[in-house]
Amino acid sequence: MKKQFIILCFLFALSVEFTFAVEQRFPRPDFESGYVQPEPTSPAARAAAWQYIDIAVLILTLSLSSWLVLQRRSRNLIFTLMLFSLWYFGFHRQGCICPVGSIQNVVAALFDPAYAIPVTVVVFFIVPLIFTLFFGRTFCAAVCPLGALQDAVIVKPQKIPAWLNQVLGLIPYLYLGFAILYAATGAAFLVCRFDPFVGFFRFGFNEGMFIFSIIIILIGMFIARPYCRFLCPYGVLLKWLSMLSKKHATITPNECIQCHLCADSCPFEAIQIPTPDKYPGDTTRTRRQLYLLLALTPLIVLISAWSFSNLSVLLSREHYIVQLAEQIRLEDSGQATSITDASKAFRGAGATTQELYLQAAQVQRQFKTGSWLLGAFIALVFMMKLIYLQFWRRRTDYEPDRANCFSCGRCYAACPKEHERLRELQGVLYSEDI
Amino acid sequence: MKIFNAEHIPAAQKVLQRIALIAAVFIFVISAFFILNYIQLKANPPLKSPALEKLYVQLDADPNNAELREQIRALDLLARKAYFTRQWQVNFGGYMLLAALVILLLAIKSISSMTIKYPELPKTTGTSWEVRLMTQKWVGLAGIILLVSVSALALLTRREMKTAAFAQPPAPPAAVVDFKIPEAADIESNWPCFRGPWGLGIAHYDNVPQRWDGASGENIIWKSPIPAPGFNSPIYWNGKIFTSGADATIRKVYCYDAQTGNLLWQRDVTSIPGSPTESIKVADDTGYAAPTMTTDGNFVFAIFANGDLVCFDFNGNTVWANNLGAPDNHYGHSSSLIIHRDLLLIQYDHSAQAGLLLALRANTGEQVWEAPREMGLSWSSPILVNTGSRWEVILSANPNVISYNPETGEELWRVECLGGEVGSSPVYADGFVYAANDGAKLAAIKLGATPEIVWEFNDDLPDAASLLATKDYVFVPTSYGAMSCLDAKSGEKYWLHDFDSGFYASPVLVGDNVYIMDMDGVMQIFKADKEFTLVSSASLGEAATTIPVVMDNRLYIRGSENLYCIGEK
Amino acid sequence: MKEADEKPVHRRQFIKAGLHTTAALAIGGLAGMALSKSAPANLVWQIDPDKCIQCERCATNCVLNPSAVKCVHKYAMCGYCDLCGGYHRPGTKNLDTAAESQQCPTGAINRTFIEEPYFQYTIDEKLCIGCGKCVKGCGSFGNGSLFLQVRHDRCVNCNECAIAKSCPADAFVRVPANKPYLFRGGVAGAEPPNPLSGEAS
Amino acid sequence: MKIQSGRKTLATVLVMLVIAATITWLGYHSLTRKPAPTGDNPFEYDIETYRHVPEEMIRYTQIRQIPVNLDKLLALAVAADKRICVSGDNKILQYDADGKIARSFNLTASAQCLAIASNYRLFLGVGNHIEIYDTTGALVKRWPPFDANSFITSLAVTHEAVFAADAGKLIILRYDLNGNLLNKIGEKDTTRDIPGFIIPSPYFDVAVDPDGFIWGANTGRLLLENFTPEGGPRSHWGTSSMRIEGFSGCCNPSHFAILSDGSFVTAEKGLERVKIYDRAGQFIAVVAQPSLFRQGTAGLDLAVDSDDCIYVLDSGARQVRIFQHKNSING
Repeated sequence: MKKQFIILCFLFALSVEFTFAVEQRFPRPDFESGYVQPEPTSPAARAAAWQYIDIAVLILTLSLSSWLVLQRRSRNLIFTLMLFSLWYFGFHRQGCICPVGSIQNVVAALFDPAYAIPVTVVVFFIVPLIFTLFFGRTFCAAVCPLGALQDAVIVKPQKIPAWLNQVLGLIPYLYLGFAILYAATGAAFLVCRFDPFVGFFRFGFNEGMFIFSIIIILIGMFIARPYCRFLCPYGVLLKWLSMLSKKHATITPNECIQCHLCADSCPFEAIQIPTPDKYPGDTTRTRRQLYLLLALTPLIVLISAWSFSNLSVLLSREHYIVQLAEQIRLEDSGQATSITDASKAFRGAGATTQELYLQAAQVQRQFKTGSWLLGAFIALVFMMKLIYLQFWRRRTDYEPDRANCFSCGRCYAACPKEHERLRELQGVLYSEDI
Repeated sequence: MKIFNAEHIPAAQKVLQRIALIAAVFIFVISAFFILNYIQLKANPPLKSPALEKLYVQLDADPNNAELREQIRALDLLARKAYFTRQWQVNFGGYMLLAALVILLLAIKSISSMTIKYPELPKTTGTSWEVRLMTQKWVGLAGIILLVSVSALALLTRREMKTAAFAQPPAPPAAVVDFKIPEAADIESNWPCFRGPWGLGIAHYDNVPQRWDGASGENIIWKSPIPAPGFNSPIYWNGKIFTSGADATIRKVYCYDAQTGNLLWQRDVTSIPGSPTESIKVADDTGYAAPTMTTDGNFVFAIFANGDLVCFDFNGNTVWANNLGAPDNHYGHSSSLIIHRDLLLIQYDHSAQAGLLLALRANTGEQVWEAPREMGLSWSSPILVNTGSRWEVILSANPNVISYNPETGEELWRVECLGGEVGSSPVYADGFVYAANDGAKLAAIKLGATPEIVWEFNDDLPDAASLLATKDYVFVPTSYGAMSCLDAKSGEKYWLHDFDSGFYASPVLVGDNVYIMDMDGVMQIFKADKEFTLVSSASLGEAATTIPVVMDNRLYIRGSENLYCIGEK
Repeated sequence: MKEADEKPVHRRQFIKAGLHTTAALAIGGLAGMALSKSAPANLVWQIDPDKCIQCERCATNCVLNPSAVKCVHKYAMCGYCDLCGGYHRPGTKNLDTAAESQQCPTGAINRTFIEEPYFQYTIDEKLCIGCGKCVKGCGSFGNGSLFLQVRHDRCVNCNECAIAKSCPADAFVRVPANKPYLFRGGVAGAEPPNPLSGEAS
Repeated sequence: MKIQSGRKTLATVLVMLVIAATITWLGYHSLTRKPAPTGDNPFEYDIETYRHVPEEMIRYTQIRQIPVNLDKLLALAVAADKRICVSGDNKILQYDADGKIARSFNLTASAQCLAIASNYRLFLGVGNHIEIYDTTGALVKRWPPFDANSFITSLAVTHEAVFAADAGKLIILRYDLNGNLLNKIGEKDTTRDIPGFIIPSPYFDVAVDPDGFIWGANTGRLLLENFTPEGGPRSHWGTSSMRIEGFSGCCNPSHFAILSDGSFVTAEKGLERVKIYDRAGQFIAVVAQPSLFRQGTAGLDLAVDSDDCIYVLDSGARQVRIFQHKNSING
């Protein structure tokens, strides 16, 4: 069982010394020519020290990125840092471990009593969240290798309708829900499996993923950062935290003069334009809608949870144990068309079918609970989004949408006030130079 | 970023466009190459060449064909070369592709950065208000689509869901749910343990035959072989008879149908956690399955000489099992089990000075309490006594008779009166506990605030058999065949009769008669009276040292080989 | 709604500060819970040889090409046989190093003469693709001194190992990075308890 | 205007339905797929052709099997009265001729091999030494080990001597019945043209033929070698081949026994098969083909009874299989 692998690993760690003693073949040939038996080579795994360097680089790049976004306000430097991250976390570290995937490790650690999580992975998960809580999504701006790769291939970003942007923006919630369900039950790490960019980092693809990756890259040339906006499950957490962040990137360095010049500068459509002075809708109607939505929420959540829970058995088929148990059951009932290696290995190992079925039932029970929660979560996301859209907030300035802004700094240049600031800065420099 | 002067821009752009074009073509070519390569690899993987395999088959048929060998070598080399070349091509091509992509991107980016962008009014269509309304609509629609799809999917896959589901593990609490503490009436209408209800040797039926003959078959309704040996007596509950058998290597529990004598199930008691791997040494006349089983109507319990304790349900499913630790007992463990409410009580005087009385939860096997007993080894069995005010579980051992509260294990009283190797179990009748063993004495203990010995008897004392006590009399069997009848209250000896054969089994009161099996398998039946009157001597036809199960017009007796059902036909 | 914007600004800020603190606490809690279950060392993938059935997926399912899984020779268990179940093609007549006598599809095993009658077999990892054919042959006929192992100079330690996911025997385990290899004492069922083992190491 | 907006709504509903149906369809197909069967392995270690044995070669038929309730079966012996002894799990199990357990007793360590003398005493090879038990399971004697590194893998007992195959020292030891070492057999000796035993895996069998000569399995050379009791080399036979007439792999036969007419029964590991060779080492017939055993079963210990029935210890299926010649059943 995959779930037990960590426990196993400790057992092995304990037993290595012991088993070494019984590894001598029987009986040892007595060489007369003075031949000495070589030891098998065992190239070491990456040294532990490198993990700390990774952590240091992560914190350093995050700090630098935050500074560049909030203080230095230089798109070119952000882009440069982004290229560095793309090289380091992407091509050099070959994409593992990345904060996006680390969600699953954390979830597995929380739900599977047998799963131990390396400290590095916890740090990789937590640190970008903390930075986002204080500075906005500066992680997305210049640290995340997946974002960097997409950012680098933007050629001619096209606008998509704002409503579509919002609807597609709900997909990450679904993805996150499924990723957590599958990680918590020990079935799979979906986010890693369907990571479209990691294949580029290590020059290794399977056929399906290669096509998916190419499609995402091609789309990414015209619709900026499609993965970040419409898929990334880590982005969900970052969105929430970014909305609450202490500081956040601003379009203008000081004040907004409502010149409209920045409105189209964001390829991610994350600039919010000012609202009319007066609430344009029918207040009573809006309020009625709000009450209706609030009243409907429990019902919708229940229906959705019920529907998803009814799929739990089928969802559980991704789990190794359920797959094996199904195959064994087919074979035992004479319905199997062929025998798989897995069933052969299972029968060779000598565990009883009964035990396997019980384990499978156990997994399916976990999936049942998980699917209820997943269904409820997804319905809740939609309902909360609808409820949120009922609220009207007046805005006088052009502001980045904190949830969806990647702090990439592209809008700085569109702001006349920024140009003013730069000129002043240069002026100071000039005067100092002179 | 001012790389070019304004007048150079068109020319530079042209160059960049060319570069971009070349890079694009290059990418296209490499990609096409990759795809072709992939298709080719899929079609015929170089390391699995059918031609080569054919040659190998030929070579196996004609191993000395030098030409064939040369062919194989050439082909093999070719295949491996192809494989590694492909590998190199893929890796190298990958880098080339990446480099071309970078160039293409750089070129395109430079071109676009050179196009001077003048500020323009935003094209953003619609006010944020309209966008909001649209978004509301589409989020709502998307949600509905999703909900409808998932619900439809859930309905469509209902059958698949059912067939793909695995049965939930049979929850062990199910046993707890069904678990029912036996009523006194149930216990008295069955024969749940050693010497019948509460272990007192008093039958609650009196309509059983007084004569039978195993040889002629008279009054034998059925007989059924018991494969494994054991000196334990059968027990009975609702039409099922249970008994156990064991030798040095196997341990078995049998369940028979009381109606027909069919063996309903037999279970091997193996793989008990903690069970000793080496077999225990026991005396031949004690054996490996001396303790009588017990039941509470929910489960049956059996203990064996090596300390294996097992609980089955009535269908033979193991409910729980464990090993109490191999007893250090030179004859072999022989104390029988008894149930008080939901507690299984085990007299486990498993080594000198280190005895225990254990109470385990009947349905789970978890220990509820234990009372240490710094006694000598003993072979007697506990009895349960309702004194009118409380329940007591009373145990005999060297040198004490001790009573415990069966709920808590608290010691209630003790009387020192025994000695040596105590194999005879205590009995109770009408406020008196009687305990005896060969080499010590028979003591009549009157219960009360401080139980005390009222009278003693020292003539012919029991060894393995136990006493039988009624309101009026105490019957004292011995292993050499002497049977005494004493007055229960005064100890006055009414009579002494010498039977031909000795008694290891204990007597049972059936109506006005005492039934006791002698060592030859003959049931001696005599009146429970001040005068000795032999009613009958009924022979089983094989040796037996067990206690009969007395039910409605039925006696169930375990002989050395067979289980007998005796009744008026 | 419309009313919202008429509310005093500081109230919204207060709520936001509260939520901010809550989020910070949540992150801290999550980190604490995860860290309480953290492993002392980093973990890497490895194959449990007792489970491995040499199904070839190691050769084809690794994200790397060639695979990070290679055959490793535990010389101490080797019989140094002239006829090697791992090296020679089943049924081969001549015990030599000719192509037609070898079974390794890439010719990654080297056979060298030590002394009469012993031969040493070494794995050329540059050529080994981790198909496990020799491991199976050695396990069937020999002492089982060949193992498929994840080589950590190549493995990129994917979070979800593609081979582990497709391993039919569920033989992939995560082991501490400081003890990243798993060998076993003998072929399951083939090796009786060995009294000589003590003085061997 | 109104009609238009009605059309638009209808179109929207239709589009929605199509999308919903598509999602449902996709979901249905991805969730209800059966686990894919395994593709074939391009790197299969393929010895299937050798595992197949033509039916006409199989001259024996299994007449009985006795399940053995031990985890690890190690050795087997049959006495003159056909009682069967099996060793494993630190135990000796004795079965009577009907296959019922007659007795069992425990040992301090598992016996690697066992032999039954004509007086029914049990000779056990336990680690580096020999132990002798009487029929009740009482230890009669424990002989001192020849060498601390000795490892006794096989025993043969005659009326005057005990032969022990020592895989640790690569020799056969000849003892008298009192445990005195008489001589060593098969030690590497170039002057007498004895190449020495090569034992790559822990199987090294010894047997005595009807003429009183000693046979040892030189598994590393895939040979059966013959010696006089005094250690003089006599002859040898055996060919290395996966084909049915040879010994497969690097170290076979793992076990052998000698029938009353002096022909040989051999057992192999890797290709689990039991075969008969005549006195000269000519392949005669197959007793048990590989398909009978679980793949990977090693250590098929052999024994022969007074009627030349062949007993095979199947450690994979945990049973003793008893084979009889087809002719003798018919006749």
